[in-house]
Amino acid sequence: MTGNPVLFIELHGLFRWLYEKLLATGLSQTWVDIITYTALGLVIFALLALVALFLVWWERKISAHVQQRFGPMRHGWHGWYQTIMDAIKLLQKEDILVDTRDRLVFFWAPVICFVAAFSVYVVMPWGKGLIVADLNIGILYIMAVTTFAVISLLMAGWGSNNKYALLGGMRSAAQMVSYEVPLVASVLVVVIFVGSLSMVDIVKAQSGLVFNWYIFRLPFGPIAFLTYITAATAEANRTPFDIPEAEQELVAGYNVEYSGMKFAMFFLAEFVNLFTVSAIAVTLFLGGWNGWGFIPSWLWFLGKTLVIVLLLMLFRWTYPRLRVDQLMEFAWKFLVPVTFTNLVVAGVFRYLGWYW
Amino acid sequence: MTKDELKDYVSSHFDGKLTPLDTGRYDPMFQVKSEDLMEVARALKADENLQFDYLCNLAGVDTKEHFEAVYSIASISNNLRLDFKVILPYDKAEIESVQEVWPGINWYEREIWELYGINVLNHGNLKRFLLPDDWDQGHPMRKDWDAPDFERMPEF
Amino acid sequence: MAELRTEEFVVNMGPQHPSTHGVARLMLTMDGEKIVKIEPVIGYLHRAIEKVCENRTYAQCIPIMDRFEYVTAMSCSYAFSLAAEKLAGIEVPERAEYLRVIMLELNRIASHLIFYGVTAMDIGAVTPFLYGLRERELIVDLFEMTCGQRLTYSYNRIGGVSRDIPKEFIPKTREAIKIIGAKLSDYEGLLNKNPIWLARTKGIGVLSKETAIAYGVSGPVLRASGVQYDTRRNDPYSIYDRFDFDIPVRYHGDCYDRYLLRLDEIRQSIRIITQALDGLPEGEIRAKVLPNFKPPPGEVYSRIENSRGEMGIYMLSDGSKKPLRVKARGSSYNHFEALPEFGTDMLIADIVATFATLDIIVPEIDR
Amino acid sequence: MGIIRKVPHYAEKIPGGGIITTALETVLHQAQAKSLWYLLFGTACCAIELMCTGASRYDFDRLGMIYRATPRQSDLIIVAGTITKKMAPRLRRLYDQMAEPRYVIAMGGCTISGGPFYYDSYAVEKGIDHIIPVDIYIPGCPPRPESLLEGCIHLQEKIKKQKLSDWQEK
Repeated sequence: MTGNPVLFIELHGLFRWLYEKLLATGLSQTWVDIITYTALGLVIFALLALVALFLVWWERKISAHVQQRFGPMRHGWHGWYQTIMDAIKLLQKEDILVDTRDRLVFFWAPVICFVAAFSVYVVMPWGKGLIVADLNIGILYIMAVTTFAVISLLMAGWGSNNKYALLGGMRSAAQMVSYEVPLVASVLVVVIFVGSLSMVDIVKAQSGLVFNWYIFRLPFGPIAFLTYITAATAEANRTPFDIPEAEQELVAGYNVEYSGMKFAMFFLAEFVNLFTVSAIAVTLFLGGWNGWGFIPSWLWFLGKTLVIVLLLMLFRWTYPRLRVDQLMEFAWKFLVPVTFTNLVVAGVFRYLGWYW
Repeated sequence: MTKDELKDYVSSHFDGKLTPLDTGRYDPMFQVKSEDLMEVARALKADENLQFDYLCNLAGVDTKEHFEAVYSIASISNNLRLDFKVILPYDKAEIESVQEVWPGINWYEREIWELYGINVLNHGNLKRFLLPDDWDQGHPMRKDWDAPDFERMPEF
Repeated sequence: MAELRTEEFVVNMGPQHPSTHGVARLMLTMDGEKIVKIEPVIGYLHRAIEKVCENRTYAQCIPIMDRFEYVTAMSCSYAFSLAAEKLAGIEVPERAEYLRVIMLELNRIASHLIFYGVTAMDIGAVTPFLYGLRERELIVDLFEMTCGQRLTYSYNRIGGVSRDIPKEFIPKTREAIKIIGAKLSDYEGLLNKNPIWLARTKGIGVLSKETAIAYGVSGPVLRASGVQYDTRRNDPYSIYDRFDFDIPVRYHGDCYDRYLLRLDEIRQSIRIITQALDGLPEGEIRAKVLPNFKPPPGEVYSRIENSRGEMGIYMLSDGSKKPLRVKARGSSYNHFEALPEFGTDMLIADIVATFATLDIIVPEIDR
Repeated sequence: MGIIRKVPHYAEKIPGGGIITTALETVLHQAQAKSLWYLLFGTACCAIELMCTGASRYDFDRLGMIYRATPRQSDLIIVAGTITKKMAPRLRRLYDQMAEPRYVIAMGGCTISGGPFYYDSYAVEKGIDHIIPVDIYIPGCPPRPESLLEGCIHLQEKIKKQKLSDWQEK
């Protein structure tokens, strides 16, 4: 095998070696592309399913330890295969179709939510060279795709023919739309400094010393990071912004009527969104896969993302929930002005060259 | 003012409408005729050194001979407590609603109507709320009430 | 612009809802998120406790009365035995009075800890629910040590208490109230100055003094609206006049004050318990009461202050061994009745917060 | 019914299908037993004990049981507390709304036979097994959290011993 062992730890060497094997079989270029992209899609899907299952278990364990209880213990060491059991059980549940006129809306809502959550990972750089397709409009593509979730929540809210779901759906639309604006504004601050939308360029711009990470690019980085994290918790529907499925008020918000696999899709999509949001935070502000020492680059990326996921999980188990109008007020009256001034000042400083 | 002073003051003042009874074991107990209940209630609340503005409880009672509606009231400012009852014969079990004196009595009156059948005049919404909506076995708290599946505790 | 034709729709915060503490039901007529009309519906837990008590002897009524309000079960059986003692004029020995006060105050702390947990959970913070119940387990161990049950204790008897406390009760109680006193600062640190908590509770669900008194609201809800009225002080019973404790009162009458007031009350209860433990005399724990206890004919309305407000028992006896009429008055009955008065033109999230801070419990309403 | 539940009928027809069904049976029932999501339903005193069992000292989550707010997503309903005549039709509707492999635990004396309110009460249902089919009865008034946990473990044993064929007539 060509290439030194370190490359294999880097994994992208492995993929390139497989790609050369595939080319050697002499298929035409279009077939080779089709096979590679389906294979990469399957790998990403399997990887994300694993990550989502892990995150569900991890959230139950973290919430248990925050609340001084044990969390799943009986099924495997510390209940490691608890979420697998949940998944298999959800497979067996009766598939309840609500008697609503727009049955298609009810049926397709979880599918769109699922697809929207997974399609973000086309441009996500897992490590050096480990990216499905390095589009030059990387971050723009992500922002576009994440807004699909709004449609799916609205469809779920309307299709369930249930007053609580309708309220949940309306709330989620209002919340996601109004938090999209500060999210994009804080992302643009980084794009100004990088000069390109492609995710790989963003990570490359942060290589080298730790101080090249955009979180340390005073004074814009920290502000942008904080506003990004706040807006991201709202995008991922997590407390203190989880009003769409606020258990105490709306019973279960938009997924009131969903049971079995439909509910599993929403549940998995929610945790994949959580992972997406923290992965973007890592790529933009914490220097993606850059890291020192012999640890492979994809391990750096996973480690940093899990730290951000831990942060978001701790949010959920400490903060109470905001009310709908306070949430809107916070977005439009506080976040949007802050992010826009930060953006404009960053642009002026970038133009005048006063940054280090 | 102590309990005895309160007893003398009340029995002397409201021109004899509240006749004291001796069945009260702790707080002074009076009896009021049902027709001047409304006037007594207003007077008790308006009287400046009594000011019974707080309603503790309204209990419907079925003493096998007649109904009774026992009002327990208190005064927040003067720390006083007083009970008075209205005796209602079985055939004419009607009582005036004293909602405009103590608004909190709305549900209590509704309850004695539902469980005892004591009719409360100009009450507003005398609707069923404690028993199931399709309840058709009369007023269950009466002593003479019975139902097919209603089992009494055997004497041992 | 054409007049937007909006239509109000009725939402059932129905008998089965995560934040209605059991089976209370609110029919909310809502215009979008804003609540236009509230129509409470009760009766889903009407177990006819009063009819059951009419066919039981006085001693048999005590376990039934415990189920009347099971979060502070100690205060219900106490209110019943107090009423019976007033009827028959029984003199309760000193030690029994002290034991009763200790148990009542411990039960008040346990109930306020449940309040703290459930209110925080209803406003979105799930973790304080677990912390509140963790501290409550300390107190439940103490009850289990003396009465053998975790929730419905049947500890009081007419004329005194049923069992004496074991040896290790006093040191364990001191340790428990020391831990709870220390943990209170954690609770306050977690929520009191949290901006989201302030935004969700300050100025929400304001209950004015006049409506509170008019609707017979009592207990911490009344004291949070600025009326310093506590049955332990204003209509003293048992030996509460021997202990010095103050009655916390706040003046805004909103959810935040009702929440703060209950934490202050936990501190006052701790003060009472320490004084009661220091002054606990020796002696027997029950007055001589014949097994078939027949009080002389008469009626009484005795009322005590439990954690939710004023709990009163109207008892009428005709000299036989069974009470002729027992009417149990719970404070949640008036709170739930007053809710439509100050609960309209609010958002659904506020009605959940207000409902939680009123600390309404369904058996007190439905009996 | 879930797609996966049609598989056993076809598997039995092909030769050697029995092994597949027994293997499938154990996997399906193990999964059902190990992740029972219970509905947040409590009417009276047993609800407080249910809360304490869910809290930190006797944790339900150890058995993989988390509470769900809607009947659609829960497959176990722990009827905790007295069911009155007015609440009975609501309980029946809640049970009907739950998705199919569903189980019922009757917790407390009131749900078994009316408990302390059996005599002299005109409004209490005497036990709930004529309203919904009950799997596990837990006596006690209220039962201790340990006995509730033991009831849940018994339910898990019962689910594991189930046969695929007897799903149909439930």
